[in-house]
Formats: sequence, structure tokens, C-alpha cells
Amino acid sequence: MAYIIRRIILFVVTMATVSLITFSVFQVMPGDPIRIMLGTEADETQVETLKKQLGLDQPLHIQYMDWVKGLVTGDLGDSIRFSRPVTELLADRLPVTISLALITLIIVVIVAIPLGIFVAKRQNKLSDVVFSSVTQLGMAVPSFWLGMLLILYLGMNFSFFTISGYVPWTQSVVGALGALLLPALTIAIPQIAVKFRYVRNAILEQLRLDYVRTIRSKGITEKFVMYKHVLRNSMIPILTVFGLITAEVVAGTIIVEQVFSLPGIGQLLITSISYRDFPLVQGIVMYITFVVVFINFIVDILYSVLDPRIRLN
Amino acid sequence: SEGGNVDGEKAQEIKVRINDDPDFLDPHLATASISYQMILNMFEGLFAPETDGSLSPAIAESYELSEDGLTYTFNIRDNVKFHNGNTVKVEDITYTFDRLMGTKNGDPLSSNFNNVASIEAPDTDTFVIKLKEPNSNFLYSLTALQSAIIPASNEGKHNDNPIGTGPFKFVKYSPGANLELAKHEDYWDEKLPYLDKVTFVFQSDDQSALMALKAKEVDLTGVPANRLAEVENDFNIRKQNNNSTLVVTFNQEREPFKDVRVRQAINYAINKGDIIDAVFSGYATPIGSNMSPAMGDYYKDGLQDVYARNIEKAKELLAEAGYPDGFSTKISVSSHNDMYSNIAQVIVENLREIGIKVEIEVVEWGIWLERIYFGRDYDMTTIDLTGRPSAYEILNDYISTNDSENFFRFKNAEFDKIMADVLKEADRDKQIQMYQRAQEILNEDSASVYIADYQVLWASDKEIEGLKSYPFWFHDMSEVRFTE
Amino acid sequence: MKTLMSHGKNINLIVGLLILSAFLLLMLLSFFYTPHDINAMNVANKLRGPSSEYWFGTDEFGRDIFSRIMKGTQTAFFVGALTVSIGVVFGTLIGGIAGYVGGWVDEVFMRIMDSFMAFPGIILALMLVAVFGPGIVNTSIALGLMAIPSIARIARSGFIQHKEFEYVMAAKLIGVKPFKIMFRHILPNVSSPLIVAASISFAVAMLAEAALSYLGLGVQPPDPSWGRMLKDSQAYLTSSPWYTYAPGISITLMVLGFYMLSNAIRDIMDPRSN
Amino acid sequence: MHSPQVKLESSANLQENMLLEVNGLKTYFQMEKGKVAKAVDNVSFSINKGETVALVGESGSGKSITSLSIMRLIPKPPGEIVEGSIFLEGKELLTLPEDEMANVRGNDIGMIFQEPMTSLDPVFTIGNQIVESLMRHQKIKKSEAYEKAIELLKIVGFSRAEVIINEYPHQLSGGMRQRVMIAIAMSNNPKLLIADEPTTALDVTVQAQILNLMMDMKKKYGSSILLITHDMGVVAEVADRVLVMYAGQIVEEALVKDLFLKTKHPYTKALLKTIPNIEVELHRLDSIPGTVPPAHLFPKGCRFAERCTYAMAKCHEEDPSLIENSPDHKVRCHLYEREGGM
Amino acid sequence: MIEREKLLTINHLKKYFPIKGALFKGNAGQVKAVDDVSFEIYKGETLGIVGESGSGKSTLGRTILRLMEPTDGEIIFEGTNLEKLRTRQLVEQRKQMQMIFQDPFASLNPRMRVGQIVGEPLAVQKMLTKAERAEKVMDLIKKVGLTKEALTKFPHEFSGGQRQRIGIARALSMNPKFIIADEPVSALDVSVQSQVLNLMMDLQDEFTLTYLFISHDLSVVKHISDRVGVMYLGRIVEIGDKKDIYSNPLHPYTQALLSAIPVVNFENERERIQLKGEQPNPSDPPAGCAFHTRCPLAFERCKLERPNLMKQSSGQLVACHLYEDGTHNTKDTSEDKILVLQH
Ligand SMILES: Nc1ncnc2c1ncn2[C@@H]1O[C@H](COP(=O)(O)OP(=O)(O)OP(=O)(O)O)[C@@H](O)[C@H]1O
Ligand SMILES: Nc1ncnc2c1ncn2[C@@H]1O[C@H](COP(=O)(O)OP(=O)(O)OP(=O)(O)O)[C@@H](O)[C@H]1O
Ligand SMILES: [Mg+2]
Ligand SMILES: [Mg+2]
Repeated sequence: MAYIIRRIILFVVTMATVSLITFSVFQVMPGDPIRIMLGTEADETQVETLKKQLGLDQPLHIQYMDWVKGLVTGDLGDSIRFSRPVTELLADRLPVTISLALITLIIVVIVAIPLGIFVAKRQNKLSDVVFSSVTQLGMAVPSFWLGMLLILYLGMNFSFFTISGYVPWTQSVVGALGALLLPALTIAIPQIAVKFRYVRNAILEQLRLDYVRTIRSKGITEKFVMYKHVLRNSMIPILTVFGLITAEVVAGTIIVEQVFSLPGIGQLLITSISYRDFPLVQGIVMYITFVVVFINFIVDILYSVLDPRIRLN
Repeated sequence: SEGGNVDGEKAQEIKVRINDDPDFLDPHLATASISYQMILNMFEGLFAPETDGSLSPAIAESYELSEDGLTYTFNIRDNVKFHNGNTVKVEDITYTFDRLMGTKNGDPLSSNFNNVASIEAPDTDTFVIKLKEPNSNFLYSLTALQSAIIPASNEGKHNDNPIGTGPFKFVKYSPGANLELAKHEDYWDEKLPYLDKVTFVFQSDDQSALMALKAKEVDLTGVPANRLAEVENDFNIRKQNNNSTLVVTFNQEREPFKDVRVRQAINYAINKGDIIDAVFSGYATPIGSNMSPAMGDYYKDGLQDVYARNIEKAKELLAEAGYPDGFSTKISVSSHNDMYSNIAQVIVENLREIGIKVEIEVVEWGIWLERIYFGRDYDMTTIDLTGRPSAYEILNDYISTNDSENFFRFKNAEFDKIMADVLKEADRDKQIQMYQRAQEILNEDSASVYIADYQVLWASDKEIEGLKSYPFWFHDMSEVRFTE
Repeated sequence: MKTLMSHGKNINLIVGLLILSAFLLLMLLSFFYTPHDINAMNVANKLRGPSSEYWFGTDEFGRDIFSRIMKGTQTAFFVGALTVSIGVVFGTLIGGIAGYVGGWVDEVFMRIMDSFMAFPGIILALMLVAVFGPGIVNTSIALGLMAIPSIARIARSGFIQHKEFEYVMAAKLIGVKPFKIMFRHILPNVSSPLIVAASISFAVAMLAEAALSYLGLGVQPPDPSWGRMLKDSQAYLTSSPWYTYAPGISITLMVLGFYMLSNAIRDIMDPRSN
Repeated sequence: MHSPQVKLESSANLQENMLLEVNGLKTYFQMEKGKVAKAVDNVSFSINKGETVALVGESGSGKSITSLSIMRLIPKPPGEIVEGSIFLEGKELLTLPEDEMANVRGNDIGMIFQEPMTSLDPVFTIGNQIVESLMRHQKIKKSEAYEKAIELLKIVGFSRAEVIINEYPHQLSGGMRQRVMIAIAMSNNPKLLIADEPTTALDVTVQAQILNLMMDMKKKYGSSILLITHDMGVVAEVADRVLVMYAGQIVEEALVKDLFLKTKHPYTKALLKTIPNIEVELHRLDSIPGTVPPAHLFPKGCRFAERCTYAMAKCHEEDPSLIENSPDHKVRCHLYEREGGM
Repeated sequence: MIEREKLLTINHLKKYFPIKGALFKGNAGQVKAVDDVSFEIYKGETLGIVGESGSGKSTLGRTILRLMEPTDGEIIFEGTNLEKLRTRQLVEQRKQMQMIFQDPFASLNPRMRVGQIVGEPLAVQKMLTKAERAEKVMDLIKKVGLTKEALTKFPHEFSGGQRQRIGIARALSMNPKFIIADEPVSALDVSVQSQVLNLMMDLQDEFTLTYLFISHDLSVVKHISDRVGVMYLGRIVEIGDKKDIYSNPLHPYTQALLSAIPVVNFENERERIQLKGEQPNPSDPPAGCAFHTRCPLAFERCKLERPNLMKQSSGQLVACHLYEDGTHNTKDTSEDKILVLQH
């Protein structure tokens, strides 16, 4: 219990720090959102009117307090550029990004874990060497380039894939898959490369421990040693890594949405940064970090479920 | 577009790719040219811009100008309906101008009407505007670009649920994704429009857009020149002079750009052809002043060849100006479009040949606006000046000392005088003469290095007809339709 | 060197070093010589495929891609080295102090680091680049700042572990000053994971630079950057696909080299594996 | 107390009474650059039914590897049993298929390890780990297995067995864990219990508890014990017979009293003298110079020669063989090659 | 030994650790690693401290040297009150007091050469010139039985026993009067243990050193010590001359400890006192006498009242209610004793 309370406090502290960092970064960022929005044709009168309307003439600490108050109540303010609530804009884009992230996660999990186990069982054999080389190559390819290559070689040749834009699930499930599969693969491939290695290492790490020898000395067969004991114990370190995946997949979507022109949060974020649409960017960043921190929080809680040493401390 | 409708006929629904979201849907607030590209389909002014740069009557059926050139009396067309079904009344027109000028409540939304002395609605069909000074260009501010007529009853909702009188009405806006419009059944021109639905799809990346076109995910898009070959056979290609002015310019308040000889030297050194080839794959029209051939009669031909590349001459001029060994300077460009840094790279190479060492500084668009454009804190820059329907605006904005947008800090008394006089000149031929002289001055004085008006290459479904090109950014959908 | 040699069998080490030294040589050479002037434009010659004159073809300005790839090694190593230096120096300092001093100092430092790590890397990079502005040095600074938290964590855990070791106690006992204990005694002993982290950071920095350049916010012209070239090549992906291969493969190889090196270092330093 | 001398007289009896026989066991480890660590090098010994045999020697002498070889739990690679035979009641273990060997482990042979802190799976309950062992080798239902587990825990001295069974290893102290390990090892009444330094990591008072418990269990189930230790006190108190290992070889084998009172091998002699003893007051302790050579650098000849005060020229040249000096006292030393060597 | 000169006096020394991982300070309690310990050490003697793991032996040693700040109590070294010293003075004082550590792997900086390690104290304290330093280091290395080749090698090139010698050389480099040896031989193989013990005894004679020798091995402590203190859960339960403690242990814990040691003795079977249960959790020690939960002789009072160290007629000090009046309590307790016969 104390463990969970401590995690919750950490969670809140982290989010508070994140909000302060986010807000401060935007204060020191040069560039005026109104001028950017109005461009070269901006009319001085229009600029002044807008500025007043958006409350950008308030002192900083008041702006921050207002913003935090809004955050807590779920009101992220209005976008400058789209003059509409940030939450609404997020809600529009979320289905794309969430679908992409989930598909990616599923691909990574169903490939990386079995592959990791497979390779761990064949430690030092040829396949281990081969996989390790392929892994490193997978990690080394810039994801957007991988995306470009996938478009070039798969997207252009198979009509199943939609190479730009998004098809809502409600419109066509096949269409949605066609639109999301290549981008998901683009993010997943380097992730699989990294993650299966983690799985392999976590398992090998466990196999080295004394308790495995005890289990073997009881006459337990290798299958049980691996799937009942070792895997269960490896899940603890593996979980940490798969917790981190969220952050990486989200980061991945940002770039990949750009490559595949998917109207997700990442794309919105990038344009909003260049438009200096503070409320929107801050909202997106807070939202994303919230998800990341929250998932890690859940992972921490899951630890305590998996690991009695934490649960019963 | 998706499939056909029940009777096998092509559905009259089009998807048009647009680079970016509109800044505002409220036509009075919008300033970005990209917004007008879409929203002009929903709005009309008293007049409508034509493809050749002239004006045609729209909500105003006809008008009269008083002798002194100060009083305009407009006769309002009968039975023009807003999208909400209400008929346009003269009160709506008064409301529109009050809103723009900030005369009734709130701040002015536009400075275009500072010259207006008064507005009046003497009867239900007549609307009168009185000016403080004559202005031959005034009618140009009466199109939907500057004064779209909007209903008084929609006050407070103009941005969320815009209502106008145009051939298409607002359905839904999904920020970052698309803007959906539908046919305005009660449009005053009964033949129009043909299309039932128009969807503007936002997609910033040209490469993806091209692929979307190939995949039939959009019906109309601009394509990058270097990939024209890929679509030439399967799609209709229209090359539209953008009526924009791509310039490489300098801060003329700073040394050494104060000196016209330095500016001319740079003009002689820069190879427009290379820029056009490398950056636009050849699809651009070289220009010699702010004006593009897209402006028809107003355009002064020949200026584009005045500064044909001549390194010797450039060096001579530099030497005369006191820089025989050149100098070092910096070109600051925006990162929002790769075109600028690409041009800058050519500039660096070109100017190196006459001993000018140029450092490239790439800044974000926001910073460019703040520091270079509004702050005028720069040596050299390159930018594409958006085209406008009015010759006056094209020449006056950005250039004339009486315009606040003159970020070149160009000064020329004769030029300023012409631009002042032209407003008082009612005769079109004389106006043309004056405008052409103004172009010559810009060229002689090397107000900047005029590179080109690059072409937009529109690729569209072969079944589409009725697309029109304007000397500014406007996807006019009113006469567009799918044929068999 | 002796330990390095005794791992002669290590594929990672051999291939990693081979790749990196090839690039290093290419970089050194590029200071004196490139087959063509890297900026010389010849628009008439643009987008030519690979030939004996232009090994990797020419770009849209008719510049020699091979020469620009060569010059790009300078940018790559510069960005990598600056990023890693910033990350390692500040990361070690922060992590070291937090770990060694402990208590509330540790708590505060680590909460801040946690918060930075909560941001997906690319977001932080985008925000920092927006603050500093694009360009080679600014990009490296932004990426360097991003590298700090993970390095700080590694340093911290090393320092926490080692400060309990008896050799540290022995040093305290003979009157060695805390700062010297931290950096003369402990640091060399916790340096192996830091070296591994540094070489991974190098790889990560190159990938991040490429990503930023792809978004148009990274290294800017006229600095030749592989990431930028990759971005430029996208416009010609279908018409001149070979344009994309040169920078794409260069980045991949270089990153691969650093990953392999880091794995090799890890293997050498950690006797348990293998 | 049994008396081995009597039984050794008839070889038929010997066969009948012999539980484990290890012959010429060689377990080598492949190291980098083709170096080979001869961790166990030609080791032969036997254990009789009901007997407690102690295996002593310094760190690195090959004690654990010998025991793991019997269990066939040598990590391969890098280790491998390269030669020898191991008979358990006449059944050759080294040639058994893996699944049959698994039936032997935990059933015929139970094992306890040195590190009680890490030898149990941290994420399963104590009960789960005992039950797992029971159900692996006995055809019983889960509920029955749990009852048996509670009983076992009571036997190893837990009064709160019902509670302990649901606890996790980290909730128990080292001594308690070692008792759980004993419960697991004994769960299927093994014929042989191998205990690899079961008390080294424990405090003296707890150590005494554990040794007592092992001896009790042995009495109760009639198992044999192979006890690995380096504590001569423990050896004297619990063993019937002692094997002394040095550098991968057995250098002396004797009944426990003989080893202490009629010590033969110079190494054993030296070892006994270096140990401080609370029963004897000494001003200075003897010590053996130098250290045990690492397993890949065993010297030529007698492996102890470098540290031996009695070493002769021959010792550096020729590897001595294990000489059966008297029926149950064997020694590997050139001094004893002819009768009455020392 | 009459009128021995006191070198070090410890008065009511306490060291409490807050429990880690607790959410709020204060509510989770503390580990009383050293709890009200007092004793003296006389010049030239060896005081052995024995006790089970976790009884606070190492903490005691480290607190005396102020490597850890004591929670309370006095440490008086040759008349100077150590716990009041400021850093500068402490460094000065510490030249007199050095330490030898348990783990021969962790106590030497793996990245420093042996010469550097042994010479570092001199360098840090800026004692002697460089040449003199080198000479002294050479001297020391020879004293501890290593050769000068050792100076340029790294610690990992040595065996455990050799490393411990290096640690001893380092400790000796500042000519200390007092050395705390925290389990200096526990990690060593039996055959090497004796080498190090012998070396320590030789050096004690040569340099008139005073040792505080910490170990959990009663045989080793007996071998090297003049006096012995027995610790249990942060407290000293019995302290006195070696011969008294070993031949006539009074505290039930000491008795149990001694009887638990397996010995080579085939003549007479020993009576073994077996303790119940395990050492209690140090963060939650039993009230009263901390040992009462395991004590075969415990009675009601032991649960309530904490006994203090009392001088006994036989010479040693004992903290046990059985000996309150300074004489052996003859109350018959044999009923409660669990006797286990061996063989
Ligand atoms: N995995 C391994 N790889 C290489 N060599 C090994 C391995 N395991 C053991 N050895 C070698 O085998 C020798 C004997 O090891 P073993 O563990 O049997 O010693 P031990 O007598 O049990 O010592 P200790 O008292 O320290 O437990 C060691 O010297 C070591 O060199
Ligand atoms: N730095 C610390 N923080 C918290 N608790 C500590 C710390 N150091 C020691 N302790 C606790 O203090 C108690 C005494 O520890 P100490 O190391 O002094 O025992 P010890 O007698 O030396 O044991 P060992 O024989 O295992 O070395 C233990 O319960 C330990 O958990
Ligand atoms: Mg062992
Ligand atoms: Mg200790």
C-alpha cells in the first residue's frame, strides 16, 4: 500500500514538473503565434484585436495558473490557430494515433516476446548471431526512411495499402488496416529489434540465477523451467521495457504520421509547434506525457502484482 | 472520389487537396491566402474577381460613380439568398461594412476602409459608400476577399458556422483533416453549381498528396514539378501562373544594399534560370518586377531579361560601389518551405563568383515573420510574395514607402508619386501606363532580385471540367463538374 | 588494448570498428579532398544516376552526392560528438552528484530527470529546437540536453552502488575530499556503462538528427547532412530512387557501427555475457 | 553407527550396499582461446547407503562441479562431462536420456545449495515450490500435495507451517529458507542428499540448527548424504567418511577419525594446522604458502607440489596416483608410493 | 595487565538508521544498529568483537571512525572527543586511526595501481617528499610480504590474501596507532586466513598497534584477541578477557554461540545449546532483553526490562538479568535447556 501511495505521489510530482517545464519552454520560445497565423498579410488592427481576445496580454504566472487550473478540470483551453477547444481537436485526432499505437504495440508484443524466447533458448548458436545482427540493423535504420522504403516497395505495389491519409474504422475496417499497417510496421520494426533482445537478455539473465538450478534439481523439465519460472521472473524486467515502449511508440507515431500523412496527434503537434499555437501544443504535450507517465505508473503497479518482494514489502 | 451513385452516374462530389488548414472561416478575420482558396466558395462580395484580373458584378448588380470619384452607389441584386435561406437585405450589407470598419461595435477588423467617409442605405435596393479621397482601386476591396457579405443574424457565429451567399455552403470543418461544403440549392445563378459536395482535404506534404492522387484518394491537387512526369498521362495537368512574386531581396536601409549598384551587381550575378531549373524543374516564369504575366495588360514585358546573367558587369558594378573584392553577408530564410533554403544555396554559389560571401541562416517561419518581415532585422532574404487580384496592391504592397509592409525598405520618390497618382486616375489605359512605368522603376532600381512567378501544376481527374485559374489562390468550384 | 585484442573473435567489435574507421577515414579525407566541389552546382547535370564520374549520382542542383556524403561525415561526427559530450559531461555531473550526495539533492535531481524522460524524446527535441532555432550547433545542443537524463540515471546508479564500496570508505578515511572521491576514485570505476551509454547516445543522436532534419528542423543548408539529404531525396523517391540510398545507407551504417561498438564494449566490460 | 570395515570385506556386500559410484569423472570447462579448465579431473569415489560423506577442499577445488556433475546440471556450454561414469544403485546416470535423468533429480537425489538467499524462486510461494517437487515425482492430487508440504514444513521445524506455506521466500530469513530447501530436497525421500556448503552463508547458531536437521532427516529417511564443506569442524562432527579435494582431484580419502588422527597427505596436514581452533591455544597458526592454482593452469606433476614442504623433484614431474594405502584410506602422494613412505 | 593505558573510550554510542522506502519519516521507525554501546580499548591490545550477522559490528566500527555520524554518544581517542571535531581536525585525528576492510575485492580501487593505493594516504596528507614517499611505500609493501613488482600492478592481478595485505599496507602508511579490522579474513580461504592473521599479529608487535578486531568467527577472534566483546542486536551483551569469555561464558547467548561451533574433537561429546528461532528483525527488536525471544533461560523480567552491563566476580561484564547482583545466579534452569547430543 505504501508502495502504491508513493507511486501516486511520484506520479503527481512528475506531472507537475512536466507542466512547469512545458509551460516554461513555450515562454522562452521565440515567435508570435498571431503573427504566424496571420502571415505577411497581417493587419496590425487584426493582430491587436486577436491578442486581447486570447488573453495573451496577461502576466505569465496568471497565464500559468489559469492553465494548470484548466488542466486539472480537463479544460485545456482553446487553440489559437483553430480557435476551438484543444480537447475537441485532440478528440478528433486521437482515434488515428491510438489505433496506430495499438496496432504497433500488438505487432511488437506478438513478435518480440516469442522471438526473444526462441533466441534465448538457442544462446550462442548461429541463429543467435544472425538475429543479433538483424536486430542491430533494425535499430540502425532511421524510421522515416524505413517508412519511405515501405511506401516505395509495398505501398506503391499493393492496392491494399493506403499510403497517405486515414480511413476511419467506422467507414471500413479493411481500409483502416490498409492505412495503418505500413506506418505501424515502420514504428514496430526497430522496436521489435530492440525489444526482442531485451526479452532474450532478461531470460538469459534469469537462467543464470541460482533458483533455476534449484528447480532443475527438483527434476522439473526444461519446458516448465522456462515457461513457468523463468518467464514469470523475466516478466518483471520485460515489463519495464514494455512500459517504456509507450513513450517510444508515441514518439514513433509523431514522425511516421508525417511520412504517411496520417492526421494524428503527432502531425497536429508538429504543425502547432511551428505555428506556436501554445495552448494546443501544451495540451498535446501534457496529454502525451500524461499517457506515458500513466502507463509507467500502471507498470509500476503491475510490478507489485508480479513481484511479491514489492507487493509484500 | 468514391464510386458512382446508384444510376451509375458519376457522383458530383470532389475532393480537393489543400496544403493547410484555413486560419479562419470567418471571411473578415481570415488573412491567409490558403483560407480564401477554400472559403471564397462560400462567400461573395458586392463584386467578384475574374480570372483575368478584372471584376464582375456579384451581389451588386450594377453601380454608379459620382463625378468627383467619391460616391459609389450600388444597386443590390434581388433575391440573393444566404445559406440559411434568408434573403440578403441591405441591412446585412450595412452590417457587413460596420463590422469591418468597427463603426458600430468593437474594433475595426480591416484597415481597407479607412478611406471610407460614410455608408448609407437609402432604400432596400440601394447601398451607398462615400470616400474621403478618390481611389481608382477601391472596387477591388469590395470582393469577398476583403468584404464578404455576411448575415447580421449570424453575429457571433461567423467562424464556427459561417454563412454566406456563395455557391457552396458550410457543412463541417475537421481541423487538420478536412473542410466539407455542400451545394447551395438557392444560389442566385440558377445554373450553378454542378457539384453536390466539395471536400477540401488538408495535406501539407506534396509527396503524399501526389500519392493520394494516384490512389484516387483526392481528385485535384498541386503536384511538385519534379514529379510531373509520373502523373502527366493519367491526369489532366493545368499550369497556372501563380501571380506570385518570388524575390531575393535585401534590406535597403543597410550597407551595402543602400547602393543601387550593389543591388544591380547582385541582380546580374544571380542565375534565374538555374533557380527555375533546380527548384521548380523549369516550371516558372521569369519576371523583372513585382508583376507577373498573369496580370495581363498591366504586365510590362521584357523586364525579365534586363539583368541577364553577366558576371563581368556585376563585378564592375561592385567595384564602382567600392567593393572590388566583394563583401560578406547573410541570407536569412524561413524553414517552412524547402524552396527558400534551396534558392539560398544557389544564391550562395552565384554570389561567390563575384566575391560576395553569403552565409545561410535558416529560421522558423514565426521567427522569420517576427525578425525579418516585421522586425526588418536582416541583410538578405528570399520570399514568395503572394499574388493579389489588383495590380495596385501587387505594386504598392511591400514596396511603396506609404505601405507599412515595405520590408525591403525600398525608397523611390517617383515610384511613390506614381502609386499615389494612380489612385486618382479613372482611365484604365492611363492606369496601365502608370503601372508599367512603376514596374520599370522597380527594375531599374533593383528593388530586389525578381526571380520568377512559379507555376502551380494542378493535376486533376480526367473527368473533371470547369476548373478556372485566377491570378490569386482560389479553387473556384462553382463551374466544376464530372463528365462521363 | 590488450583486453580489446583478446576479444578478437567478437564480430561486433570488428565490424563496428571497421565501419566507424571507414567513416572516420572518409571524414579526415574530406577535409582535404572530395572528388567534386561539394557546393558546385551544375543544374544541367541534375539528378544523374550513379556513374564513374558521380559515384552516387547527382542531386537536384547537379552536385556530386558522393562528395556531399563524404562531407556529411563531418556533420555526423560533429553532431554526434557535441551531443555526446554535452550528455556525458552534464549527465555524469548531475547523476554523480545525485547518487553520491543522496538525500533530497538526489530526490530533486531525479524528479526533474524523470519529468524530462516522460517526454517522448522527439517531442523534447522539437521543443528545444524551437527554442534554440534549427542549425547544426543548436540541434546538437538540443539533442545533448535530451541525452542527459538517461546518462544521469546510469551515472547515478553507478555512484550509489560504488559509494558503499569499501574503497570509497578507505579514501574518506585517509582524507580525500568528496569531489576528488567522486571523480578520481568512483568515476573511473563506473565509466564502463557510461562509455556504453555514450556510444549508444552517438547512434541515437544521429537518428534523432536525421529525424529532425526530416521534419526540416535539424541541420540546415549549406551544411551537408545525411538527414537533410534524405529529406531532399524524398521528393525524387520514385523518379530517382538511388538518391535516397546513399544518405539512407550512410546513416544506417554509421548508426549500426556505433550500436555494434557499444555492444562490443558491453561484452568486453561485462564478463558474464559470453 | 555403521562400521564400513566390516562391509568392505565382501565385494558382494559392497555392491549391495553401494549407493553411488563415481568413476574417473572428468568435467572440463571450455574457456576463451581454447583454454580448458579441468575443474574436475579424474575423480572416483563411492557412497554407501546411509553414509554421510564429506567432500572438503579450498575454494575452486572442484567440489561444486563434482556434485553438479552427479546431477548432470553442468551448464553446457561451457562445461561438459568429458569422461567417466556415475552409477546410482547400478544405474549409469551419464548415459540416461534427459527425461529419465529428470526423473532421477529430486526423486532419487535431492540437492541443497549454498546460497539460501537466492536458491528459491522469488515469485512463487514456499508451498508452491514444495508442491511442484512433490507432484513432479508422485502421483498425488494438489490438495494432497499441499497437506504433505505442510507436514514437511513441520518436519523441518516450522511450527507455523500453515502460514509459511503461503509466504514468499523474501519473507523468510536465511536459516528458514535453508530449511525450506531441505524440505524440498527431502520431499520425495531421496536416496541421496547432496548438500553443497549448506551452512557456509549462515550464522553459527543457525548453522548448528541446519546440520542437526540434516542429520535428523537422514536418520528418519535413511538417506545417504554427500556434504560439501570447507569447515573441518563440521566434517568432524557429522561425516562418516571424508574426501579431500585439491585442484580438481581427490588427494585423500579416509574415515573421519583417520583423517584427523592419521592424516597422510601433506595438503590435508597443512590444512588442518591452519585452522584456528577454540579448543587449542596456539600463538601462531601454520599457513600454507601461495594459493590454489586456477583450473586452467594446473602445474605439471603433483598439483600441490609448489606449496608442499615435502615436495621432491619427482613431485614436479609426475602426477601421483591415488594409492590405496590401507583399505579405506587412500592418498594421492608420491611419499606413499612404497609402504611406509613417511 | 594492571594500570593499562586507555587509548579509546566509547560512551553510550548509538547509531540509528531510518528505514528506507518509508513514505514519511518518523512513522516507520529506525534500525538501531548500534544501541548504547560503551567500552574501552587499551593501548597495544586487541579487542575482538563477535556477533551474528546484522548485530551491528560493522556499524560500530564505522561510527567510531566517524565514517558514519553517530546518533548519540561519545568517542574519546587519547583524550580527544572525536564526535565534536570538525572535518579538518577529524582528518588530522584520523591519521592515528585506520581501517582494514572485509572485502578484499571492494576495498581496493580497481583502477589504481598498488603503489598508488598504498601511497595515496601520504599524498593526500602531503606527508613526505615524493622520493621519501616512494621509499616508504616500498618498505610497507615488503613489510606485508609482497615484492616491489607488486607496486605497478592492479588489484585484480592479486589473490584475495595478497589484496588483504595491500589493504593492510595502506592502513599502515600513516603510522596509525589504532586499526579497526572489520572481518579482515572472513572472505579468505582457510589456508590464506592464517597467513593474514599471522601478519597482523607480527605487525602489531612491530608497530605497537592497537586493534579492534571484528569477526563473526569465534575461533579467529579467540586466536587474535586479548579481550572479547559479544554483540547482539546492536548491544554488547558480554565483554571481558578472552580466557574468561571462552572458558567461562556467562551470558546465555555467548554460551550458545560457543557451543554451536563445530569442533574436531573425538574424545568427549559436547553439550550443545540450541537456540530457538532466528535473530529478530533489527528494526523491531524485542522489548526488554533483546535476546529473550531465543534465550533458553529467559524469565518474565527479561521481557520487560533491559539488562545493563554489570561487572561480574569472574571478571567480565555481562548484561543479563541472571547476573544482576554481580554473582552467578544459581537458579536451576536446566529444565529449560534444550540439550542436543551429538553422535
Ligand atoms: N562456468 C564455469 N566456467 C569456467 N570455469 C568454471 C565454471 N564453473 C566452475 N569453473 C571452474 O571450476 C573450478 C571448480 O569450481 P567449483 O565451483 O567446483 O569449486 P568449489 O570447490 O565448489 O569452490 P567453492 O568452495 O568456492 O564453492 C573453478 O576453479 C573454476 O575455475
Ligand atoms: N547504511 C545503512 N542504512 C540502513 N541500515 C543499515 C545501514 N548499514 C547497516 N544497517 C543495518 O544495521 C544493522 C547492523 O548492520 P551491520 O552491518 O553493522 O552488521 P554486522 O554485524 O556488521 O553484520 P555482518 O556480519 O553481516 O557484516 C543491520 O540490520 C543493517 O541492516
Ligand atoms: Mg562450491
Ligand atoms: Mg559487517
